[in-house]
Amino acid sequence: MTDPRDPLALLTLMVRIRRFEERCAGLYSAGAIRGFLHLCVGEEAVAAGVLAALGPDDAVVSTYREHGHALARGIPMTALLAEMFGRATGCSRGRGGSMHLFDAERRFYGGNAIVAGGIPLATGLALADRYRNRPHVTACLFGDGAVAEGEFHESLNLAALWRLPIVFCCENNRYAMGTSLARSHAETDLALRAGSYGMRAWAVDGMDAVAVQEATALAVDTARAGAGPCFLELQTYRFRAHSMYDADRYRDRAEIDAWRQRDPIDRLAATLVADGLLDAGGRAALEAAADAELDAAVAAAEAAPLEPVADLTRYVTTEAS
Amino acid sequence: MTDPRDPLALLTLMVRIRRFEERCAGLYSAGAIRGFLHLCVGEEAVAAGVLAALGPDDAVVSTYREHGHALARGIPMTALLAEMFGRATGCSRGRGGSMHLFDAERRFYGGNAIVAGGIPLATGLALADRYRNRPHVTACLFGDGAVAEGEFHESLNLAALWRLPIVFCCENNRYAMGTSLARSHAETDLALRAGSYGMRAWAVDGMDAVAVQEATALAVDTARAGAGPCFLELQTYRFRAHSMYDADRYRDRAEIDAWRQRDPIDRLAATLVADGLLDAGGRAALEAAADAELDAAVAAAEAAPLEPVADLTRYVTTEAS
Amino acid sequence: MTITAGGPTTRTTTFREAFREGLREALAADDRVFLIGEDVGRYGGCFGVSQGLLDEFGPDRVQDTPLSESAFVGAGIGAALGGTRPIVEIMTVNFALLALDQIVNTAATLRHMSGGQLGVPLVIRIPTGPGRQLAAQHSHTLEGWFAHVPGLRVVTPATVTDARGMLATALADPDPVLVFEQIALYGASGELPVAGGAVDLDRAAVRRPGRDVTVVGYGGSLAPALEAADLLAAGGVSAEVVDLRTLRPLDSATVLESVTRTHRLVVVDNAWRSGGPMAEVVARVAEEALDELDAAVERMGAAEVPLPYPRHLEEAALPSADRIAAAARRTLA
Amino acid sequence: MTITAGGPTTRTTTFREAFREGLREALAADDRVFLIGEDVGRYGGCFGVSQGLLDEFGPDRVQDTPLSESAFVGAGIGAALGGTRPIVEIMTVNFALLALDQIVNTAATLRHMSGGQLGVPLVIRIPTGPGRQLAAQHSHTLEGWFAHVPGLRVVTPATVTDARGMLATALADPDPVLVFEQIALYGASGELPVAGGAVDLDRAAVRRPGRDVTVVGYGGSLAPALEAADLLAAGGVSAEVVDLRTLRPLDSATVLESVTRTHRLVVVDNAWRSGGPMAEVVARVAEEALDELDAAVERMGAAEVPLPYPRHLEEAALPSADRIAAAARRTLA
Ligand SMILES: Cc1ncc(C[n+]2csc(CCOP(=O)(O)OP(=O)(O)O)c2C)c(N)n1
Ligand SMILES: Cc1ncc(C[n+]2csc(CCOP(=O)(O)OP(=O)(O)O)c2C)c(N)n1
Ligand SMILES: [Mg+2]
Ligand SMILES: [Mg+2]
Repeated sequence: MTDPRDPLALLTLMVRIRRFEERCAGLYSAGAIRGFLHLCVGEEAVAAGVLAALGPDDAVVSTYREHGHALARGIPMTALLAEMFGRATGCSRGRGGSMHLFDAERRFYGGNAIVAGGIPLATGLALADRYRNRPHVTACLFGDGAVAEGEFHESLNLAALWRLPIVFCCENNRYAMGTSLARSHAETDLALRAGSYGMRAWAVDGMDAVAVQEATALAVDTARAGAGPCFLELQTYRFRAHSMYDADRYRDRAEIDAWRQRDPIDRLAATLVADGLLDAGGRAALEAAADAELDAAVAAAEAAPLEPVADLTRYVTTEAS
Repeated sequence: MTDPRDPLALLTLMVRIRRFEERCAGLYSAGAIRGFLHLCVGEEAVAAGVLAALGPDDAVVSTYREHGHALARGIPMTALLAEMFGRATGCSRGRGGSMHLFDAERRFYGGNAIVAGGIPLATGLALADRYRNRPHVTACLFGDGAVAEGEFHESLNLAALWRLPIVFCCENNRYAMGTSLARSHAETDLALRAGSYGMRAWAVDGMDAVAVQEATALAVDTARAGAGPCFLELQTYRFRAHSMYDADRYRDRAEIDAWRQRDPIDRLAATLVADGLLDAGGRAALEAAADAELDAAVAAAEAAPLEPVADLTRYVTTEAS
Repeated sequence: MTITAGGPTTRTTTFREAFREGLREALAADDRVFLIGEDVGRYGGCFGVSQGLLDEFGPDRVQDTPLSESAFVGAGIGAALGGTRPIVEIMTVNFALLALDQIVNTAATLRHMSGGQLGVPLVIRIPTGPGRQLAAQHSHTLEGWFAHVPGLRVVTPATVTDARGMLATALADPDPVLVFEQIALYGASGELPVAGGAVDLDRAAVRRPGRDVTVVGYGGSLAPALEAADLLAAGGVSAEVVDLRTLRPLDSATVLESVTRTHRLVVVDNAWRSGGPMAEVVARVAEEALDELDAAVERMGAAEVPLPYPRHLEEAALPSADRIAAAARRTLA
Repeated sequence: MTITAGGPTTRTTTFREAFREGLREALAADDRVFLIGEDVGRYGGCFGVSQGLLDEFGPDRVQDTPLSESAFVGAGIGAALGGTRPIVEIMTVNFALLALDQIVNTAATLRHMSGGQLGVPLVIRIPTGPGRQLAAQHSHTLEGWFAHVPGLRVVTPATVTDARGMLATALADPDPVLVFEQIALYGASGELPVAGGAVDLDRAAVRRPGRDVTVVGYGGSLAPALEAADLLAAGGVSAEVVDLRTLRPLDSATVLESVTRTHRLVVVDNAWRSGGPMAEVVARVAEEALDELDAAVERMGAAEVPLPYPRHLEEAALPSADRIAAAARRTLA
């Protein structure tokens, strides 16, 4: 969607995601957003870079930590916030909430709260595209924790066996809730494990949006060309807790600080400034624009109606027309 | 159980297994055995070799193709046949049938008709031994088809992560029912895949009982020493169809014939003859002994009583005593 | 074959053939339709149902899968979202337990979670049921579980006509449909209308009208229920036999209507008695037609035991025509 | 805290603390007992139940697992066979769907398939239920499914006393026991007897005696049932409230006995109405005490919809004290 040579667009997107997530945290504390809320602060380069490498007809399957993906896919902030406020104008009509953002038009297939649960689904979307001879690719995003699930393994084998046009994008933020990579996986080189299915698999600096975009573009091209699936291990870190419930007792302060030094927004902004593509006030301006967009979106979402209780049992099966 | 330097014992066992399986086929056609029946003709070297490398306190978890394993573990033919006849004297009191042979005394934990379903269970047996500081090892047998199941993957990771004393013994007979290895697995080097969990994994000629025993002994020693699990890919072939229902339309005659040239019994017998450990009539004598044992076992099993219908709902939960 | 003046109107066929004809017709009618599952192709289906279809339609339309129930069922869900019409076979209902996450957490919820944007027009065929001495890991009757889940449709063909016709109707449904095929019936025969085609999935069917007692069955329990009705007729009792056909949404109206006439109810399935699908049928009657009942309800199901292997015990564990007839007589005592 | 002459006999505690005390006591009492599951250790349990236990008992006794529900539940089964007494936590019932193969095909069948040789003394703790706006993949109520399966015991603590005491009893059981913990209750408080300990698991409990109508609930539906009884009392109706406590084996005798006195029955749970666990309760009454009923049975459950996220819709989807009271009044109309 983003021009491959437009790092400023990547930065803009990352800033929007960051501000969005921080606003959500506040809205959650204020009780406006409820249920579980998982933020992707620190991981913006993955969202921005992966999604920038896709075309509008490609498909996206995500997780419960998907606000960044949804924004990067172009879903308006209002639709996302209205969803989290449970409003009828939400991108899932308010039925889904934070973990279940959908947009059929944009081929954004959720928002899945079962770890690894979206991976078989994504494999099927790719199967349908191949079956119908459509030149689309599916990007399937999931975390490092998902790599321990059987559904991951079964799906990778199936996708590789059938040479499906899919790119598996593992957001390796080194923790599954409170369980670190080394306490979840006997072999922590996740790309190596995916490689054992005979697919191209490599690790990427997930704190570098440009690198993520380039790697994803290569993987997408490979998949689109019919050479089978690819696996990207996008090495990143979440700066905040797992969810708003999490007291984050399991990570060292020092580790968090070290990763914060690699903040993907700071890094890209610095590069752009060095390259003369961003001036001194440039980042602040992007933030201000994002905040203004957010203010308007929050106001619109707050003003939006709830679904009537009489409609409670709608959207379960197709309604007779 | 068998002395490591006793190939004659391996041969004797393989002959007993072969004759047993062939008798079962006849009994099935005659309607005396019912349900599903899966024979291991051609795969005797795996049963004989793996089980010979275990001690009496080690544990065994098997599949629905487990007659050979059960015999090699020392369960008497009568108990097995009575089980398949549904008799009260069967090794599972007649409740299980061919797919569910059990012997708690011999730590033979079945007999599981869910492909890969025994693998988590075996992992847990190993966990219990480790937890209780007992120097036992669990041998977990399963087929090449099971390697596609999520339960396989989850269990291997868990076992490797926790360095459990378990040996994963994959009977790679190149087919899962009618689906060949290459149509099931993107990467057909199964040891390579297991190796991606950071455990020792290698392929073994599964038509050579001595080689199987030696490899298993090494793997068991490794696991017992606390160096974590091992994975053995035991390359073998089933000479008969998947089950008695199977018309075997999916394999080439030539392929079957080529593997029959490597018959594990013929091979070991030839070696023993060459080494002067078996004389010309030796094999026939073993077969005659097996047949005599079988005749007696069939007769005893046929004479055994059925469980009374009044006991139908027993053995579901513990009975109050 | 039944011959009438205008030529044969029915022909005799097995359930296996009827299911296969349904598949063949579906594959021929719509190129978005494909069949995937373990051994559905080269092997011809574990129970021979899809024999020949690979040769006829080729490997893109009839695709073998690895042993990966969760992945290939989930792939069916995704492929349905992607505009195709997959038919997924899970070889036996016990293995469906490995795919329940995908069926319950994903297929059944996507339409709702997306606020109606997405639909999953997927058909899952699941061979099921006891009766072949396959013991405790291959004989479950779990269609009642699926019938509990909003977002799914659950159908249970018990006649060759339904075996032949339900697939087309299921494929026309924009939501996931699970078709439970009785393993023990595959070899059984019945009369199939020559002019067979799609059948409705919305209504239960009165398979045998009667006055004195209503016997409700479906799938594997219809045949013994009908047999019981014969036994009862010999004794002068007129039993009405209702075949539920679809467990979700359940057509309780047909049952209630029957009970309103007979005032006596016997329900029969092969599921374990406690918490089986017939509990729901009884509950609906107790809610909606309690006053119509002139006798305690009789409920028959499998004994509360993982099914044992030996024939005498498996038979004893399952409802039989004799025992159904006896239960019906108790309601009249 | 309730103070009486001889000192306090009860103290106020949350369900979370009560469950934790049960765990602590179990770990302290028997070194064969250990706790495994996702984030039960370092994180302290997704809902904070096992907070502090890792520090107290060390990593062998309180062991985090990877995200591998099938493997670690299966490992629990194997470890139970191997002479230990594992407590396995599945973080939420929806994820239990990933482990159903192990629970249903293995844990529930091993004793039978082995002809009584083997037993699986395993306890599985499963946080469950709606009420926290967790939407369609985190709010299921599926204990009824497990209650259908011979070989399993299913318990559903609805009071802090049961939350505290059921684990010890479950661990003493030589067969697999599933303990369903209501997520929505973790933060709620109740009065715990100071002299608490193991509780019986065999009998339902009359939580409030009454004369006019029997209201049956359990787990998450007990509190609204009791609240409804208050509302009813204010209107002069005396409701008896029965807490099932154990769904398998179901103590229907206590329900039948109550109905025999009140002649009116309201059943309530948070499961989808069709095919939920209360269908079984109603069916048993229709079989065994039909003549005792003076009014149609009233059954309340969740609306037939994957639970929606927004609070107003989630609340509308679930039984409330108001609606339960109204249903009770209908039986008396
Ligand atoms: C099947 C399943 N098991 C457990 C959970 C509970 N849970 C939610 S998120 C999570 C951690 C997942 O970690 P990872 O895949 O690394 O993604 P991250 O949250 O780090 O983005 C867990 C255990 C779940 N949602 N689904
Ligand atoms: C989970 C599951 N899926 C499908 C089946 C049906 N099935 C029984 S055996 C078998 C093939 C297994 O192949 P493999 O693991 O290679 O073992 P083999 O039969 O070759 O010894 C299949 C598909 C099953 N029993 N369990
Ligand atoms: Mg992570
Ligand atoms: Mg094989």
